[in-house]
Amino acid sequence: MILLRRYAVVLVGAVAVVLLQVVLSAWGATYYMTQITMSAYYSLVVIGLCLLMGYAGQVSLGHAGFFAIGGYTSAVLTTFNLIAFRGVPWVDGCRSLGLLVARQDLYGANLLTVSPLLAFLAAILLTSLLAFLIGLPILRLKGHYLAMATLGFGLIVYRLALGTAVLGQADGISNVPPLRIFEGLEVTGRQPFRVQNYYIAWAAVMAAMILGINLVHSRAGRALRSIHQNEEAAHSLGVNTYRYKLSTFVLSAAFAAVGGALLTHYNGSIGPSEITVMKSVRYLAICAVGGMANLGGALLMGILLNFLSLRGVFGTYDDAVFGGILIAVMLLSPQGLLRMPDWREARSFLCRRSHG
Amino acid sequence: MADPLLETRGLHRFFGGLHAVKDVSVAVPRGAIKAIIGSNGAGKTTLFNLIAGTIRPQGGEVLFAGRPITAWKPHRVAALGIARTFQTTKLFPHMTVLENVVMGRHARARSGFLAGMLSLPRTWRESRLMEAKAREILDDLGLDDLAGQPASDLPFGRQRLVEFARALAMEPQLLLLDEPAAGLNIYETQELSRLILRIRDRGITCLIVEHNMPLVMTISDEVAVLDQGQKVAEGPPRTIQRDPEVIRIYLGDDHA
Amino acid sequence: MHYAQIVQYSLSGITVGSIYAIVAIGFNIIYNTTGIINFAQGGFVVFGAMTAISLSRFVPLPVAIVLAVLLTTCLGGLVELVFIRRCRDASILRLIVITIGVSILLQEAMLHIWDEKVRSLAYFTGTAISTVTILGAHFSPQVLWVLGVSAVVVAALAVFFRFTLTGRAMRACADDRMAARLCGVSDRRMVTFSFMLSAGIGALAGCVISPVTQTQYDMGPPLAIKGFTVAVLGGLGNSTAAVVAGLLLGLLEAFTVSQFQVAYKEVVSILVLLLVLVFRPNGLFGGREIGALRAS
Amino acid sequence: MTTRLTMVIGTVLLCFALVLTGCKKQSPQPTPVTKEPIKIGAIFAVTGPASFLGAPEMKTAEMLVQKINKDGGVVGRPLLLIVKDSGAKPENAISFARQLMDEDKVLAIIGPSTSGETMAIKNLCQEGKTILMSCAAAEDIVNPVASYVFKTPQKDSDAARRIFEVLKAKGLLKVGVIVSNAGFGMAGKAQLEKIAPEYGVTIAISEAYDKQATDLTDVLTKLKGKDVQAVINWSIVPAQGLVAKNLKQIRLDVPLFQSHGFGNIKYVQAAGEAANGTIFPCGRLLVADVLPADHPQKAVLTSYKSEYESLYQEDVSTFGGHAYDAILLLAEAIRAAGSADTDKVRDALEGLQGVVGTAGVFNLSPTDHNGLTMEAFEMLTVKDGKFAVYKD
Repeated sequence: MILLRRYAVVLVGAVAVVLLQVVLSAWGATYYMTQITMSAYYSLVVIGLCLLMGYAGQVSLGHAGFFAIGGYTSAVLTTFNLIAFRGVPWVDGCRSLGLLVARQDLYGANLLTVSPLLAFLAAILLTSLLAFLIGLPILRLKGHYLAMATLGFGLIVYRLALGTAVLGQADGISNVPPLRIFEGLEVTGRQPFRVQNYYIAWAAVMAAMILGINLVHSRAGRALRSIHQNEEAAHSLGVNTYRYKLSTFVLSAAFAAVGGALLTHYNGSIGPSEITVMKSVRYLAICAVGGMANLGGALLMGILLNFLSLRGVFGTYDDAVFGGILIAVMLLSPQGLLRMPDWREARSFLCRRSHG
Repeated sequence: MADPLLETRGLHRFFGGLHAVKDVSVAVPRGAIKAIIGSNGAGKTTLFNLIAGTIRPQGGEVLFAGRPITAWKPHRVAALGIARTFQTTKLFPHMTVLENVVMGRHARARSGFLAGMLSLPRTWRESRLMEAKAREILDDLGLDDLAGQPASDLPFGRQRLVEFARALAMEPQLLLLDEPAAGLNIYETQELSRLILRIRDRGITCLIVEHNMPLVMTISDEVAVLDQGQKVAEGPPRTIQRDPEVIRIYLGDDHA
Repeated sequence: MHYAQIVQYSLSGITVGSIYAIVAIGFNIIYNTTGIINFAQGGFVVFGAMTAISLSRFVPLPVAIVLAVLLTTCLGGLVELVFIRRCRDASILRLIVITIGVSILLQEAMLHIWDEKVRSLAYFTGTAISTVTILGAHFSPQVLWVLGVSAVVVAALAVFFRFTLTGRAMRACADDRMAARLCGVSDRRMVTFSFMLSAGIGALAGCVISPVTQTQYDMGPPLAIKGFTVAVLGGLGNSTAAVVAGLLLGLLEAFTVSQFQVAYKEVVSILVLLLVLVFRPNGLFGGREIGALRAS
Repeated sequence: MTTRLTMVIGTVLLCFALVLTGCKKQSPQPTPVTKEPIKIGAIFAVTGPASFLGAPEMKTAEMLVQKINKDGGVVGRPLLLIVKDSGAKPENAISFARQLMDEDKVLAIIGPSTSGETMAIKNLCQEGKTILMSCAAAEDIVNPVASYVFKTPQKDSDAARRIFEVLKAKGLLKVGVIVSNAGFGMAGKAQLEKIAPEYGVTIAISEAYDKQATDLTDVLTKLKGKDVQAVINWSIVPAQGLVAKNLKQIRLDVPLFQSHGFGNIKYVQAAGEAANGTIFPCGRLLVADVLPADHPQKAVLTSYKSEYESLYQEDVSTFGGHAYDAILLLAEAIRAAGSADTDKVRDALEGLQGVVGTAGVFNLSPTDHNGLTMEAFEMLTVKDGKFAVYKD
């Protein structure tokens, strides 16, 4: 029973996902899945952020940065052409090991690049490593200072992406190949793979959800909540507050990286617009609208709001509507649109003054 | 007194210009109840924070069972078996009483971040054990009926007890009590003194900062007096009560 | 580097720095009385400039600016009454989210009131091509205006907070709301007032910098970020420090440009900020204890 | 528990219902013409950092489509324009492109406004066999040639060549290049650096400033330090006004050359007196009135200019012209193909010759999907706040 209750969100989610697929297919409107899939990848970031902000209580205005690092790493590795290095022993060695793959692009040019799967793993590892290195110093900061530091991190990533030639500067990186998990199952936006990718994306999201839920209900999760509710007390009980914050930070970054890398393969490209402050703000805001310490809410909002703006439902008023929703929720129902049982958590987060 | 459990040697701490703790050396014998008294701003709580590692001393050292723990981070100090309560109770307001006490078991449990995420079987076993132990302690303090309640809903006296329970859950060797009687009525205070004695009898050493003289004098085996950050007297309650210096501090010069 | 060039870089650094500084001042006023970082500050700046530009078609420049400042002041008050007042004693995070929401709304509103096109206010003295020359280096007279206005604003604020009753009351709220309330200070009114004040100053800033920077509906957030950076760099809540930090950052960026690709200008400046945060968590001029209290 | 479940399910379903209806409402109603309309998608950066491109493009596109429909549409069928605002975000452009291709089944997509977005959806359209008429300038949009991808703005390389010609004539052989770090600027930078040697021009320094820059004295100081004989600024962003001003303010008294991205009188106004003397290559739209009456483009340009300005009460800009040309070419191709069959239209596009647009005279071919030559450019300059043809 407890288990059922604990994983209810996931179960309901899974059911809803399948239902939706059936309905859409029956309706012949499978094209909606394109945007749902994209939103799913974005909500991976939100889930991670939800753990970081809602449970560990640490603000981050820089998560688009991690999303982008994941995406860009995967993109660079899978598009950087090593064909010139053919014959160089280590290159051929890697190739024979299957670390490098050769392919042809649409215009018949021959490419020799890192295999997408490897690139994907590299992306996650690199992002986690960077998150660790960044978090090491800045997680000692609190409140606005932490917000500024994370914001700054995001800005730096943005500037580097805009300034560095290998990262495509303003145009970003396109022609990113699909990510083949195994024969017949690949992350790509091509139409025939639509339903398949819909499920791949959701599999990733659900996995993240389950990991998150487990964490929240584990000893570590309790420790996180305690840090959030009274750091000094938690510390005095032997909770290594700093270490827990750091772990959560890295975890959420890793989630973001997964989302970023997968979406990049799905879209076949990534650009600097993924790293703008506005993106980070969006993630944070969606998390707040979902009710902070509420994975289910975060997920639902992540899917919904991203889906709406990806559909361009609000046309030129997209940002305006977004801002409106944001403020409305914050003012009228601070604990998020859907009140989950742990709404006390949410309220505690939103209504307690963090000062003093 | 042979090998004190806790000992501070010449601790110093300034805040801006203010010399909050000045060259304070106190020793807490094993299994004893030691009280630290002194007027407001005498530096009692600062001393506590220096011991617990919440703030770093600018001079002097802290020894626990003969081993230097000066300026250790609180969680390491806690891991050694030093538990503390706070002047203003610091429960986790949005956790149940049980959860609060379970938090007390944190330092005694292992399973880490990844294990938790993957929710490995051993984490389950462990959390069951943590919970059992917590319930045990709640029963012992007669709080079992509150287990399910959110801590923030409890009356003040109860909250303090829960904080005690949480501290005891750590199975500490040394218990630091910061003004445990503050804000308690006379009955609660008596209950408290009985509780502290019981804890002591279980072999848990207690270091208490307290204003409430009667309480201190009845329960403590040794008393140290701080004034303006300095130790001015130390000894058994009887002698302290007669110490002119102490009387001057408490009642003013004309009584000396 | 030729010395005239060094001077030239310094001047351009000062130009940019003074812009950062005057924006940062707005942050500090609100932060002082409420502990809120108002991310909509940039919006106020742009709104002020836009209004002034539109008005300056009908009335002489000074009048237009005064009107713009007044209008924006009202806007600031309105924002506080409608959005902030409802969530007093909310967590930092919620406040961040709300002010960000406000800034988004402001920006979109401006996009639809005015349009996406770039405008700019007439130079206060001289024209786009008139320059002042110092030590063989040249810069626009408008820079002097920006510096002058920042200086005057800082001075005025210092006087205001130290010697006027309202100012004292606001400081009281900053230190301890409860106590202030007990002393009969209506902290609500103080908060509203601080928003109006910073909005007004923001508008003034917008007008003064408009000839230099030009004004477009979406330049609010970048300005706000820079302002925030500078405010943090100087130590939140300290306007004088903000001005100094602003100029420092400006100079830093200018000389970064002299050595590195312009593209990485901000990378360097932000890196420096992060380092400062790590080693002096309360900013260059923030006292440790106070900072610690504020931050936690 | 159960209540929670039902609630969540409820919310999800409700939201999606809302969305679906929302989307249905979204797609504009077809104009009441008996014949079923030809759907044309458009992705413009109407808001966001490139709004100064997208906004006029959208306005122009809507205006032109209305006009065409009023005149009875193309091959007897009205055009139906479905506009999406990408906010200059490639990821949105991708999403919209898929939408337009998969559900709206459009014949062609006009836009996107920026090269980054275009490159992001180039392959998409190629694979999805949907014609893409990009309004972005970057050369690599049509090189390598993707059979379904076209672009209407003039070639960067031609603009560069025009500038270098003048430089060479004036004997200014040591130049400093600054560009905005937006797609347009970076593409231009590449071209300038590539072509400069052909004209014996040395680029002493080339820098990219932020597209939202608010002051450029620092980078210009850097140029001054290299004592360049001329400054080339290549960008479409408002900062171009700043370049002109700051140049004068730090007394870097060398001629300023701008790119064809300067084609918006607003920038001149923003720069005030400082703009005077700026030299830049541009389509003839901005000098339509002063063109000789017998000039082939005269008619098109004046009509577009007057219609746009009377309809929207704002100055026409060359960017809107790119959208105008895109739709014009498409309409011509459909007429030529005599049907709205994608492949027929595509082939017709490649066959179009001598189509007079706002950017110039288009001569498309299977190898040239842009179809403009250096002739498309006129060297313009700014005389007391107005555009004028440059003569030396």
